[in-house]
Amino acid sequence: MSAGDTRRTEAPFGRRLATVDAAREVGSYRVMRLSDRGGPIPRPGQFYMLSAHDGWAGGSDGRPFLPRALSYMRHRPETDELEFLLEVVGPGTARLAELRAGERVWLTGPLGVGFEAPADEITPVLVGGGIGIVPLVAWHQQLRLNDRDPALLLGFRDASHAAAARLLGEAEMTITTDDGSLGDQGIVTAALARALAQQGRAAVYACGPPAMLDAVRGICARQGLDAQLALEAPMACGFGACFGCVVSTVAGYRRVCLDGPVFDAAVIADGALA
Amino acid sequence: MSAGDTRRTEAPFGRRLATVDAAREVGSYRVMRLSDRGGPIPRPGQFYMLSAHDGWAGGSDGRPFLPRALSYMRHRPETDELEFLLEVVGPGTARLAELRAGERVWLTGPLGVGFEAPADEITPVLVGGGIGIVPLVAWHQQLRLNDRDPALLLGFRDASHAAAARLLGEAEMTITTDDGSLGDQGIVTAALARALAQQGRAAVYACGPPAMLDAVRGICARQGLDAQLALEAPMACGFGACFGCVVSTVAGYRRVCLDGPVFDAAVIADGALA
Amino acid sequence: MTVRFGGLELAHPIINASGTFDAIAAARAFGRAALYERFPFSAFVSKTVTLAHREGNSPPRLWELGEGMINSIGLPNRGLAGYLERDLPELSTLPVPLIVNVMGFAPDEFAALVEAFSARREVAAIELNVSCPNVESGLIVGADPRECSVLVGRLRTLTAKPLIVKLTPNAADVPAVAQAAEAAGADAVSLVNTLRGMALRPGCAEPWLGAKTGGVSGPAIHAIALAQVHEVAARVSIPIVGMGGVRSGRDAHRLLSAGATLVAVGTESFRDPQAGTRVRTELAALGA
Amino acid sequence: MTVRFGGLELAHPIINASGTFDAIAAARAFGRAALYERFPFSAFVSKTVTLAHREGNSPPRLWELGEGMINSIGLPNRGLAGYLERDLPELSTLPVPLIVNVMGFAPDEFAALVEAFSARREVAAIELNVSCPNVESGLIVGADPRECSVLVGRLRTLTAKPLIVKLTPNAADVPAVAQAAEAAGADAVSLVNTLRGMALRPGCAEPWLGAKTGGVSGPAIHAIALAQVHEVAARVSIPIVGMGGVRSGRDAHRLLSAGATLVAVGTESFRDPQAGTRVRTELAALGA
Ligand SMILES: Cc1cc2nc3c(=O)[nH]c(=O)nc-3n(C[C@H](O)[C@H](O)[C@H](O)COP(=O)(O)OP(=O)(O)OC[C@H]3O[C@@H](n4cnc5c(N)ncnc54)[C@H](O)[C@@H]3O)c2cc1C
Ligand SMILES: Cc1cc2nc3c(=O)[nH]c(=O)nc-3n(C[C@H](O)[C@H](O)[C@H](O)COP(=O)(O)OP(=O)(O)OC[C@H]3O[C@@H](n4cnc5c(N)ncnc54)[C@H](O)[C@@H]3O)c2cc1C
Ligand SMILES: Cc1cc2nc3c(=O)[nH]c(=O)nc-3n(C[C@H](O)[C@H](O)[C@H](O)COP(=O)(O)O)c2cc1C
Ligand SMILES: Cc1cc2nc3c(=O)[nH]c(=O)nc-3n(C[C@H](O)[C@H](O)[C@H](O)COP(=O)(O)O)c2cc1C
Ligand code: FES
Ligand code: FES
Repeated sequence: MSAGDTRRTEAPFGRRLATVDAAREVGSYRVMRLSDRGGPIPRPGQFYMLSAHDGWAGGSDGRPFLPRALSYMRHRPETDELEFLLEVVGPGTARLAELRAGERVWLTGPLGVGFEAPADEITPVLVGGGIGIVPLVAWHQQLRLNDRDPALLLGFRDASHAAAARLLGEAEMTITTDDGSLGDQGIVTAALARALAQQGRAAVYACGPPAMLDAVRGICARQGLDAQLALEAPMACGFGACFGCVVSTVAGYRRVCLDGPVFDAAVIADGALA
Repeated sequence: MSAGDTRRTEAPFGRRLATVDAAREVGSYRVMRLSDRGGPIPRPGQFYMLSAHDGWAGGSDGRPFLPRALSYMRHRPETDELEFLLEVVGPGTARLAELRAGERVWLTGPLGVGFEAPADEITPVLVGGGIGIVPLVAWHQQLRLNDRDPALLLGFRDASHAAAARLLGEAEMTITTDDGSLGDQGIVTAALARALAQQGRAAVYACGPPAMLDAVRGICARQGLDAQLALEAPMACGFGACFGCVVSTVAGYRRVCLDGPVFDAAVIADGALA
Repeated sequence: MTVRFGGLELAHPIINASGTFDAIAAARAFGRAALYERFPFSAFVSKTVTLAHREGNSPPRLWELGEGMINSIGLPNRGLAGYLERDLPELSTLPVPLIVNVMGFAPDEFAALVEAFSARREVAAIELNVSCPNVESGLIVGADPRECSVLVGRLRTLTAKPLIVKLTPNAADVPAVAQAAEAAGADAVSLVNTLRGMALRPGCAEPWLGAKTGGVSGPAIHAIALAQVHEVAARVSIPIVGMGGVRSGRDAHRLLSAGATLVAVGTESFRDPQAGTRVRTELAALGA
Repeated sequence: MTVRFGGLELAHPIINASGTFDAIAAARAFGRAALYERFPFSAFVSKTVTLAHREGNSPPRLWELGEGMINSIGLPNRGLAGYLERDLPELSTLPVPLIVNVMGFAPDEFAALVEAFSARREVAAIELNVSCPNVESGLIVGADPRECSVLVGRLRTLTAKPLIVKLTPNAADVPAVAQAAEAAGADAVSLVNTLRGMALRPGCAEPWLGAKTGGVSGPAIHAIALAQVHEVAARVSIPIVGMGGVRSGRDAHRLLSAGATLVAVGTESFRDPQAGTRVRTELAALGA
């Protein structure tokens, strides 16, 4: 499960301060742009650990205390800028979403192992659910830079969340929403099954809620397709120190932050994405 | 040691939200004006427990956690406004000093027992050291309203701190500074000894650092004068619940927040103000 | 939200932790009428009463933590005689049942306290603070199942009133002590008392607190309290008063979920004198 | 800042707490060169090694607190054989001495681990994690002076390497256990391990952690650690590794003032991978 150079950029050792350049709403999410002066170029699928420099405490139950894992959505090498997309679910994401231009965050990363590109003859199919769109934005951009033509399937709760799809620009894509308020009504894995039926050889790249990933895994296993899943797990450290973020694989527990977050679907143990 | 009605206004039960109306620097201190709508009229020498509604955590060592005791400096019954004077010495006062108009604080009070007026023929002599000026501002105002003519002796570290003396308006006063940068160089208790020598019958009201209060106590004891001292002690609750704020008196430990903060100098045990 | 607890019928499950609310002092600070009208607790637990009068430890007695505090108050109280004469008459006017918390430095002291309070109608229940050493054996009663069993067994014969044993968290096996208390006839256990902690004078090697060490309370100990309540609940069938770092209805709900019948609010009352009422309201809003 | 500790000469007093820094993982994440060049600790303590391979507890393994966390990692490791084959060669390239932390579920397991590591030149010292029950007696070794004494006495005969006994704070009388360890031949003690704690699934009565209960670490336990270090220092003359909630040089300074010779940084490394270096720098700035 060792990661080639194309899948992991090593992080500078330690945490560093980065400044919020801008932040704005996109539908139900928030985009935060950081200036990471001198920071390295991350690989799509990698993530960073973030905490606010000030006021990282005092929310619900006194939290947050630990830094929070966020996939990067876009990196601009010209300006050393990193873009993140936030869904507020608790005190950590709430505090990060509150930050305004000029405020500072502690940043460690890029961390983990990103996506691996498919062989030339294979079509990359990107499947995102909700906030799981984030690493796919980076991956989509990279694939396009490499003249690949990925298919895009994105599922959201509703139109307000689906607004995030515009972060992928003019790309052609299939959108589903649970309530049908935008695109097709239904779940994105149903759309995936339909799309794969019409597709030649495909490799699937998915990020989203566990149940969605489990469905992707099932579909791809049945069709004998490679799939890479970007997993989430509660993390304390993000760099392999705590053994807290494990996922069950066919080889035993593996640290999502070190051996993932991107895993081959085939190595994930049954029931691990419950 | 029970307090007559003129020395204690009971607090509304519980804490309430008050809004910062304005805040400004006065020399090295900060004045904070709160709107305490519907709040009762406090007695000079009483204090309030305050904490910021937001961000009351995360300073040095993760503090503040408990509310902070502050004497009130002025109360305006027309507008229900309370004025406090802050000296920043740690995370609690730092956070309070950071608050801007419109922000909110939790307020409990007025608490404790205030000053007792002297008999008509006795001249009140008010002696303040540094931030200890605060309850004396309220007391001075009240005495003047009652057509008394208190003497005022105020000691400060330097001119920048002595700027707080202007909070007493046009009143005549003696100012001392440790470094002589304003008023007489020296300590305020030396000025007190001089003033008492020229005074008829006097009652002394003092607030300031322990060593100063101890000196006031000694001077008054030697001259057989009544003295009331407004003490400070680290407090957790401010309403007699924790027994944390005790001072040693001739009758044993007494709670500064409940039986004080104003005590007759004669009841304070030797060495208690060390 | 009525709760039955050891023979008492309480209006709701929120009481105060011993030593963190002084109803007599609060009546002076806030006025008796206002306090009684909106009394935050469904029963009132007194600060620990000892046989002899105690002044308590020398100050400083408090140290603040990021999420809690350390205290070395040292159980100041008027002693049994003074309590009966001065405190009890006033506390008997409270609108809720009175639970008297007692501590002895030897079994005979405990016995004298329990006998005295057993004879008083004003007292609804007796809580035993066993976080102290038995001066005869040198062992902390609440950390040793045998010590605890012997003590509770003896006190049980002296009173028909509900006996609540307040356990200390500074023990290797708290459930074993709880079981011993139950077997010896305790009607309930309460936990946790404070955890032993310490602070140093800033920038210096000397202890800050007058008594050198003290007890940690507040949210910092909540997860530890939750574990102990959960473990004790699995091993005893008598009711449990859960406490330790409760600042919200959610925290109270956790302790109830872990097996407590009542929840005591301690340190949070210092931050919010009506914390008991707020916790109860928030708890009700959680549908519990 | 050079420190002598149980026969070792260390460049400064800051080491890592076992299980809170994985040098092999960190080399992958940050690059080996950068890590080794600015290695934050003056000695490296491995995560606990057991005789058999362990997968660790089922997830979730983490719960966040306002000032700390609860973990139920469950000592995943390759087991002795795997450690010797895979981990030790890599850890022996570290720029600092290696302290191996071991745990056995029975005295024989401890003995096998200590013998094996005693034979390895790469190992500078052995730390004994005694926060676990002896499956033969059912008692927690680190909570019982006799258990601890017997175990350490036996292991002492097996190695000339420094033996550090890591004490658990979940004990009634930690100094007594420390004294027993010293008398049985320990070269040092380290404390504190985590305090037993628990979390519930939000809005529900089920335990959150896969292992139900876990261990509390971080600033929430610092005042408790300080008290225990202070109490142990008064009773033993062997050096102490102090740990528990250290997030700054000031916290480290406190533990040193209370009697520690070394200070270990644990949970704070999760928030700041170079916390060890920061703590050391801040400590130096305090003139200690
Ligand atoms: C590799 C990776 C990449 C990610 N990328 C993104 C991204 O790009 N954008 C994004 O918005 N999110 C991303 N996430 C998720 C994000 O890290 C979490 O949403 C965030 O950590 C939640 O923190 P919080 O304080 O807001 O919420 P929390 O309150 O921590 O809640 C999150 C969940 O944790 C549980 N929980 C509740 N209380 C606690 C507690 N005290 N301790 C532990 N768990 C608790 C509950 O299940 C809750 O639903 C990513 C996660 C990983 C691992
Ligand atoms: C009745 C009364 C009236 C007062 N009136 C005023 C007023 O009008 N204006 C005003 O500015 N101040 C007033 N004070 C003082 C004010 O309450 C304190 O300065 C304030 O509580 C300090 O809090 P802090 O967090 O800023 O400082 P802290 O860091 O709490 O430091 C204050 C002092 O406490 C000690 N200390 C340090 N760390 C800790 C800790 N962790 N736990 C406990 N103690 C610690 C140290 O000796 C330190 O110098 C009054 C106090 C009382 C009791
Ligand atoms: C200032 C203070 C005084 C206390 N006094 C007593 C006491 O007299 N008797 C007792 O049994 N417990 C006493 N306790 C312990 C509390 O009753 C309670 O067990 C502990 O504080 C944990 O609850 P909390 O975290 O909600 O405060 C005291 C606690 C504090 C903070
Ligand atoms: C995630 C995690 C894993 C740990 N693993 C071990 C371990 O394997 N062996 C051990 O002796 N202690 C272990 N500990 C305990 C720490 O070494 C340390 O004693 C404790 O965390 C207190 O220090 P801290 O508050 O600085 O984290 C672990 C602690 C944490 C938080
Ligand atoms: S988050 Fe700590 S090991 Fe993965
Ligand atoms: S501050 Fe709690 S009794 Fe005075």
